[in-house]
Amino acid sequence: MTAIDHLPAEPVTRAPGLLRRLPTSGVAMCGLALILVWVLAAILAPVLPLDPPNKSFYAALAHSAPSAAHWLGVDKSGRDILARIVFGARQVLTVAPTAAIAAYLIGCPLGLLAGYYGGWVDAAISRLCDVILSFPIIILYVILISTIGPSVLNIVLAVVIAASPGIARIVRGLTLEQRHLDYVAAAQLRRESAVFIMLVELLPNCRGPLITDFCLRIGYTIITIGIMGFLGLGLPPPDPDWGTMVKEGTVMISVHPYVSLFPAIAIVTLVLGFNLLADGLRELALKE
Amino acid sequence: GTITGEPFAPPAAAEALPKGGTWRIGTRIKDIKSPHTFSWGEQSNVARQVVEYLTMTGDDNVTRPYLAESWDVSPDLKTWTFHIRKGVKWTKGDELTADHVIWNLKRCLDPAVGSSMIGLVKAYLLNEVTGPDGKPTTELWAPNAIEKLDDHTVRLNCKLPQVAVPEHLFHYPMSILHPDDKGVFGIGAQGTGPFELTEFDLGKRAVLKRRTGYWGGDAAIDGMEQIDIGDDPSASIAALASKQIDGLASAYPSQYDALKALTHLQYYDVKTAETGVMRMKTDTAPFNDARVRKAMRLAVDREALLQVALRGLGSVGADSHCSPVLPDYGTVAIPTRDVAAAKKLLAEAGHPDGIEADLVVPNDIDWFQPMAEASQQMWAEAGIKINLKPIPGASYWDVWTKVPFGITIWYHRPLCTMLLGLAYRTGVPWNESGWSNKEFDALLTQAEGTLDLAKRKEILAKLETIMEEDGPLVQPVFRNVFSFQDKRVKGYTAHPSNYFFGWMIGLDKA
Amino acid sequence: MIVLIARKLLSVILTLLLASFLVFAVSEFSPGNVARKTLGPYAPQESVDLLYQKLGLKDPLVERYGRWLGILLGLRADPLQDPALKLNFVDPRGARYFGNFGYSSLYKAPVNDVIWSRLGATAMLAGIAFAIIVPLSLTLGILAGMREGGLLDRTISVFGIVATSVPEFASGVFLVALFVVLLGWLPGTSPLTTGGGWPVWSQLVLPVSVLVLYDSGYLVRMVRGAMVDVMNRPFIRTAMLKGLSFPQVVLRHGLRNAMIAPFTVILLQINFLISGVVVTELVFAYPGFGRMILDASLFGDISLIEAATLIALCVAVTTQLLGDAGYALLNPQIRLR
Amino acid sequence: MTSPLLSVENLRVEYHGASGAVTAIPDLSFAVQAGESYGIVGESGCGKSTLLMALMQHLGRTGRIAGGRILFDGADLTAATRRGIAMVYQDPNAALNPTMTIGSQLAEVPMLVPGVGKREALDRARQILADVQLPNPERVMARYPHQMSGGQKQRVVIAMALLANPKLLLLDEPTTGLDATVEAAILDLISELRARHNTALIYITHNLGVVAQVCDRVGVMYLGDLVEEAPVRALFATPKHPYTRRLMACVPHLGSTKHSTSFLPIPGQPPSLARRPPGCPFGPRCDGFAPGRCDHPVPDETTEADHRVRCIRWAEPGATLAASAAPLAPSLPDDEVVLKAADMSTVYTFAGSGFRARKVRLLANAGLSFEAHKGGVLAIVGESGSGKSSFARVLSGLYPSSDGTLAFGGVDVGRRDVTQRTAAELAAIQMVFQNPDATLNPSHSTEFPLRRVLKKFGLAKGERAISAEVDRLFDLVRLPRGLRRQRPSRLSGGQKQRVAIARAFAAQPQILVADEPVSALDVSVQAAIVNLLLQIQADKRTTILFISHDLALVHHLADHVVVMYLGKVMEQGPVGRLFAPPFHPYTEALLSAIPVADPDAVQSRIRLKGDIPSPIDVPPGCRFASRCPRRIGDICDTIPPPLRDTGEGHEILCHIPVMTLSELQTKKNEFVFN
Ligand SMILES: Nc1ncnc2c1ncn2[C@@H]1O[C@H](COP(=O)(O)OP(=O)(O)OP(=O)(O)O)[C@@H](O)[C@H]1O
Ligand SMILES: Nc1ncnc2c1ncn2[C@@H]1O[C@H](COP(=O)(O)OP(=O)(O)OP(=O)(O)O)[C@@H](O)[C@H]1O
Ligand SMILES: [Mg+2]
Ligand SMILES: [Mg+2]
Repeated sequence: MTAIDHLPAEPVTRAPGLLRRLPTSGVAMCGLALILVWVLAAILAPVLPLDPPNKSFYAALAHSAPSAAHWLGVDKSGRDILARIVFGARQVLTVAPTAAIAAYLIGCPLGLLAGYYGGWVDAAISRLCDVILSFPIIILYVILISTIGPSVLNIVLAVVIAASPGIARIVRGLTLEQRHLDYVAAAQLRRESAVFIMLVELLPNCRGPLITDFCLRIGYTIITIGIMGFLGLGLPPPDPDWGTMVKEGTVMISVHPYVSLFPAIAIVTLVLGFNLLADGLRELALKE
Repeated sequence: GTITGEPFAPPAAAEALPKGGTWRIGTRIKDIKSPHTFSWGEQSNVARQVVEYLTMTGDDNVTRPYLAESWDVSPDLKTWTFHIRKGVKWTKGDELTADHVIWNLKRCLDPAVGSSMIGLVKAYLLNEVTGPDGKPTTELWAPNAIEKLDDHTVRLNCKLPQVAVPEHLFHYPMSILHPDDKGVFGIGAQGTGPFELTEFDLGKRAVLKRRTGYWGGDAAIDGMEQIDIGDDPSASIAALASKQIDGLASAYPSQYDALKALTHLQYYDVKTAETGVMRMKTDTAPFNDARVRKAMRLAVDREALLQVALRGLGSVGADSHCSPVLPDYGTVAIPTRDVAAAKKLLAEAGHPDGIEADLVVPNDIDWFQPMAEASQQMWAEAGIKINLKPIPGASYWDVWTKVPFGITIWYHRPLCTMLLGLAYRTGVPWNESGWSNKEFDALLTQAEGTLDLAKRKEILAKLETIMEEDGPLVQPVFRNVFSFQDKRVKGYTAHPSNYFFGWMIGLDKA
Repeated sequence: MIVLIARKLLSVILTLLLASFLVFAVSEFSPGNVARKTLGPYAPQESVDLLYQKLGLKDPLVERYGRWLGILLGLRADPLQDPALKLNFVDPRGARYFGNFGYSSLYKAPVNDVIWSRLGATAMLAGIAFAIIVPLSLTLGILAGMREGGLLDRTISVFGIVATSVPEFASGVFLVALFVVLLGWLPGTSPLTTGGGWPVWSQLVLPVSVLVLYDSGYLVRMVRGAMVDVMNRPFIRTAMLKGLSFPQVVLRHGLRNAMIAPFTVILLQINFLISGVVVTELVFAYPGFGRMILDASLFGDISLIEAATLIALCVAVTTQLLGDAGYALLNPQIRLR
Repeated sequence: MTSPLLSVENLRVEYHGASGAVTAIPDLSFAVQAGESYGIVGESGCGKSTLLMALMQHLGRTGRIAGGRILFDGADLTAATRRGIAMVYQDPNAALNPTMTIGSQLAEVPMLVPGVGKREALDRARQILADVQLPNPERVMARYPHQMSGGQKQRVVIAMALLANPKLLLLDEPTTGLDATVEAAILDLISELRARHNTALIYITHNLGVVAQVCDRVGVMYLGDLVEEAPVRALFATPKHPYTRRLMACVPHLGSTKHSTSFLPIPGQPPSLARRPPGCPFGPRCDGFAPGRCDHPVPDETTEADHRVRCIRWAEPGATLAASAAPLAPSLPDDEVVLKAADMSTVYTFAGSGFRARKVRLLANAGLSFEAHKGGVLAIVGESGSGKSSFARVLSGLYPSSDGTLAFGGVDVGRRDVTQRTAAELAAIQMVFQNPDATLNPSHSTEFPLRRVLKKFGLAKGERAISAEVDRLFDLVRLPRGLRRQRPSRLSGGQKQRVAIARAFAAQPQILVADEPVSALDVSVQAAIVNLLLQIQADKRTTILFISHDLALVHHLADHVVVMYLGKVMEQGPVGRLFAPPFHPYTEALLSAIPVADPDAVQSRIRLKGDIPSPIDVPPGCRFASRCPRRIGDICDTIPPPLRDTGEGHEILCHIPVMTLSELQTKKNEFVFN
């Protein structure tokens, strides 16, 4: 061996990780900005100079249109729409991600088990997932929520039931892709437990598509919560729920369009934010 | 009501109405097979165009003769004699007789049929007995309780005095069917009314065509089409906006603004006793303490609730379920909000830190939620923490007599005594709150047996005061029943019970 | 081949069985009592109890499910039609026949009387929407994906992503506000009767638009993604370097490959459509299947829910099978294994 | 000299990516005469494909030609004149449209000429398929790409290129990824077609052997520069640029083994394009680097007619090292047998694909019997699909064997997989996998698997001890310790493979199974890894089971060779005996297919027909019979061949007697290893 063999090897410069490259994607940044606006609004809601969201301003009922006192107007109960939208963001931004995370907590292990073990485990899990995925999703939600009743917990539960099979399917696919890679064999050769291999070796490598899916899923969950609200199965009153607000406003859309317009815009922008972020992430992942 | 029937000739108005056209009205189309067991006004609105009632309570809450041409009552209010109108012809041509009427009355009072008439008349016409299977059931209190005097005269012999018998006979299941139809209604069913049912599509529409030879003179319109517009209030607005329907059977308070803005529509309303009672179960803590109940009442601002829940389209109530529009209403003062007093009462009742409870809100009545939400805010100021539990309207009926605290819709009844007797007398089936007050029961019985209106109003004032002090309700508002019709619809009036009558209507050419 | 079809069929049947049982199980948690709901609020408790018993609601879950299955398959007569029960339940088809979904407690009519006309109405709505969505989103998606990053791509992508971010209920109410209330061009509800002076086609415009907007947004993105993917594959380079013109490359080499991945997704849209239909039907008071399901669920009408989910599942599973078959046909790698 | 067919003058190619512009080719000139075959060699990433794509005027959205010009047939190359150039791509799988039949894809090309109709186009396609020696062109036309093997697909791609009647054919590593036997056939085909059509070729590859066989002139590329250009013989005889020399020192040198020489790998790796050195691009890696001279731009120098070199020190004697190095003092095998396979079989069962629903049994190893000695290198060679990896999986415990024994230290480990083996057994047999990208978990740092191994086998206790041990292992495989915490994605292929080796050695194995550990790597890196393995083996006296399809490499490093075909051992013996006649006909064919990096070498041309058949239904007789060029009759198809011992542990599984084989083969093979 010559001395030259010890020449320090220059590390291959490769694009940094997905999240660090995020700023290079305009689409993702637009999405992130939209989301951040809402997250900030939600966090700061208690300190912002807003009216209490559930307080009725009886005086404002006669002139419910947007005004200096109530920038986005008041609803049919005289409550400040702006305050309700901002406080509604708190609801949405806790329930939707919680539900999505809960769905992941169920879906990921199922998918990992199915993908890793294959055979009858896979068959059983896949069959169960197929069954649930065959349901038209809203019908599933309607049946679930209308029977178990609308509440934060139940909405989370419904999302878990409806969404985790989809997640399981994605994770299963990703696991199948990875399962036969040599690093899994290497882990087996040092006798790692199946749980270790699934969680430590396989799962982290599914994260790319899962991050994208997670964003999309939050967006879709927001829509779902909105639809539930719209169908009258929304989060319990009086705390503001965007879907319910749109629903309440639809009756007077011809005379006081702002009542449902603004919450609808809120839903659209927030969902758009998550969709854009997901799209940007996906583009970035593809560019790798 | 008025005890002796004023003469009443329904077709009189029809003379002046423009002829022809089909009146399309938006409503819900529910099952109509068994009129005697109807549970919903919408059901009766299809049937009532075909089959009719012995009496009719007008939009002024006065009950007048109808198929019964007139009636007499004994001074003790126990013997009611109804004279059936002569010359009323069924669709197939035979004449309406006392036998037909008695068949209908008996059928409605047969426990096997399961009509809600039983609840209404049980006190004065029925006895509770144990059936052959050991289950409690009912039977006529006396063999001659329903008595045929001649072919056109029917007498009711009551166990107890009752002033509201004519009103009861207009209760929507009490329609007079042809016995040949065996209690089943549908296309081709016989009736005495001005229309025939020609098409029926559950959940979609019902089509009625005018029939000739109606005893009151033929209706002005050719027919009517009742169209199911669903539960969604905005859908019906859109339907009206695009003139797919001429009017609504009834409008929701939440629709008012939007409908008011549609200039081709005419607004009709009527003050009623329809209300949502926030009733507390008096055998469940903390509501088993009258002071708590009173505190609940004191903490709400009725005027504000009227504005928020009903956009002002109603009147304030005094927690007695008795509406000033009813003829036997006894005038009492409307309580004003007093948070301090409420807190004090709570403290006396042993809740210095306030109380907490769930309020079950059926979500099919659009104004309950705003009322509940606003009340929640008001209560909160008095240290009463109320959590709202919305549930589907249909499910509410399963728990309406059970939940500790819930909002129940009570439709209009023409007499205060009717209402109080239905819901607040000790032990009656619909006493959803389980409230029991001996003094109240006694006074109510006294009122029911009092013919003189002025005296009755005095008793009712006492009853209302008892309810204000001790009763199970927070009942802050009464709702106006209202509706919108195209301006070309003539002759329409809003009926407190949301009934409508095709023979009243005429249509200007479009 | 026959074995394969048999296995597929068996798995479909298994799916349906499992799903229908799940629905039954979920309904266990339903608050309220169907008997009470059926008889209305003012019926005496005794009659409610009686009906409850007559309906067999107190039997164990599995027993009720078995009974339901037996009735559906025509193996046993629907006990509710027994005149002795005085429920007044009559089905002109008789009490025992294959495909007997039982009696709807909500509509008080045989489910088969209630469900098919609504399904027809919904099929029309969804069918028209589907017939527009598919060519529209294929065209847009391919146009966009053909030149990744171009102006057309960015415009279409923005449309796609915005469209998917607007839920049907939002687009529904705003379309109504605009076209019905403000402009008065279109009817606001779709009862599918011509009594209102609006022809049926005009009543379909808005509901179809709502469905098309939302679903095509999603599909456009899918197709675009697939197209971009294909256009970056080496064989496209081969085709270009052969000397083929760009349109030739897109049409001959890009298109078919780009269709393979979205094909199954397109058919899965049927599922999405059914979901979207619930909201749309509610907004436009459309006398369809979706609104019926909503009503049935809220009422707890288990027979109707079961029938509806079973039908919806059949549609979904059939489209999945079609999807698989079409996928195989499009993709020679599967077809000719 | 007539004007060249293609002349590239001062070509400059840039890529404009998201992270700024990089110059892939700074300034490149060369010319190709009509009918000439021009080879370009160089390490991965040196810009070979970029050059071809620039010639095809297809650099994608980010790439562009920033300077210089390309003349084709005396005129500027444009989209119109580009018609005269056709290209064959590296990966035939990806180059063909999976949803179109071969026929219609081929027919598109003639139809581009106005006036050529579909029928005529199909006729020409059929003809050209026959030209590229595809059997039964009519049926091939109706097939889809997935219904053909890799070699067949590459023939189709070549046919497609030829259909355009090109004057110049560009070939971008057309045989990489194919088996050596298939590669040899393709190379034969290319040479033959060139002779027939008189087409000029530009052939790019990283395999010097291939260049030696098919090219007249060769250019050596490094970092976008052509550092040396010469006629093929001159280049191989007197390489002048240090890079060329080092490159040649990395390929197995004929006639030498690990006992006589060792590889001389190029240190380091090419810098990234963004960090191009100011002077000689190879400067930083060159042992003859002269400060002050080599760090200024280097001009092209013509040393003799036709021989250009871009090195200012080319003429200085001793400026660079010799083309090979002294041996590493490799370990010699003991007599002690550490591993003994006796009649070992591996069966995969799986549900039949497609419409076949019954279970399928696939016999991946059919009765393997051989021994491995302590401290020796046992090589297993064979075409793709011959069951090499299956054996490795059984040995390491990833899959249980189904028959026979696999004795390790006297204990049968074959039937027991990882979950059943003891920790000691697991630790004793460790594995290095083929694909360096898949062998490290991209989510974990490079030290992670090492730490886990140490921990799981209890080889080091406590954070500090583990850390020290990891450092030691990094030193062992000559990786900078600074890479310990890096993610694998920041490592080059060679570095990753070093980590994989470190991981294997962390368990202090007695047997190291190396399943094609270098075949995915560049020659220079490959050389370094092989050296490293031999070095560690010499230190630790580990037994290495080296799985490879590269016979030349095996010849260099193995002590004992096992030749496998379709799951069966066809021939085995000590390396000296195996590479000399008598051979098994299969070994003979493999040998003759090796691309030897020597233009003067003469090899027998024994070419196998078709591809290795599926091991699902094998003939009852000799498994090789269907492709055997020396098949003697029906006996081969029906009767299993006998095992013939030629002494010294050399065994051949063949019906042909050893003597006959020996005679046949010495006569024919003028060139023989050793
Ligand atoms: N589109 C691109 N954008 C930026 N850089 C690129 C692009 N394509 C190639 N490169 C860079 O240009 C250099 C030359 O790449 P090229 O593919 O021509 O090398 P190569 O010699 O063909 O390598 P290999 O043997 O791996 O195929 C590499 O460093 C590569 O990273
Ligand atoms: N997990 C598996 N299931 C079924 N068949 C398999 C499996 N792994 C390998 N095979 C089959 O077993 C045979 C031998 O495969 P193996 O990977 O051992 O060959 P190899 O000599 O390593 O080939 P290569 O050079 O391509 O790596 C092949 O026909 C392959 O298709
Ligand atoms: Mg390349
Ligand atoms: Mg292998």
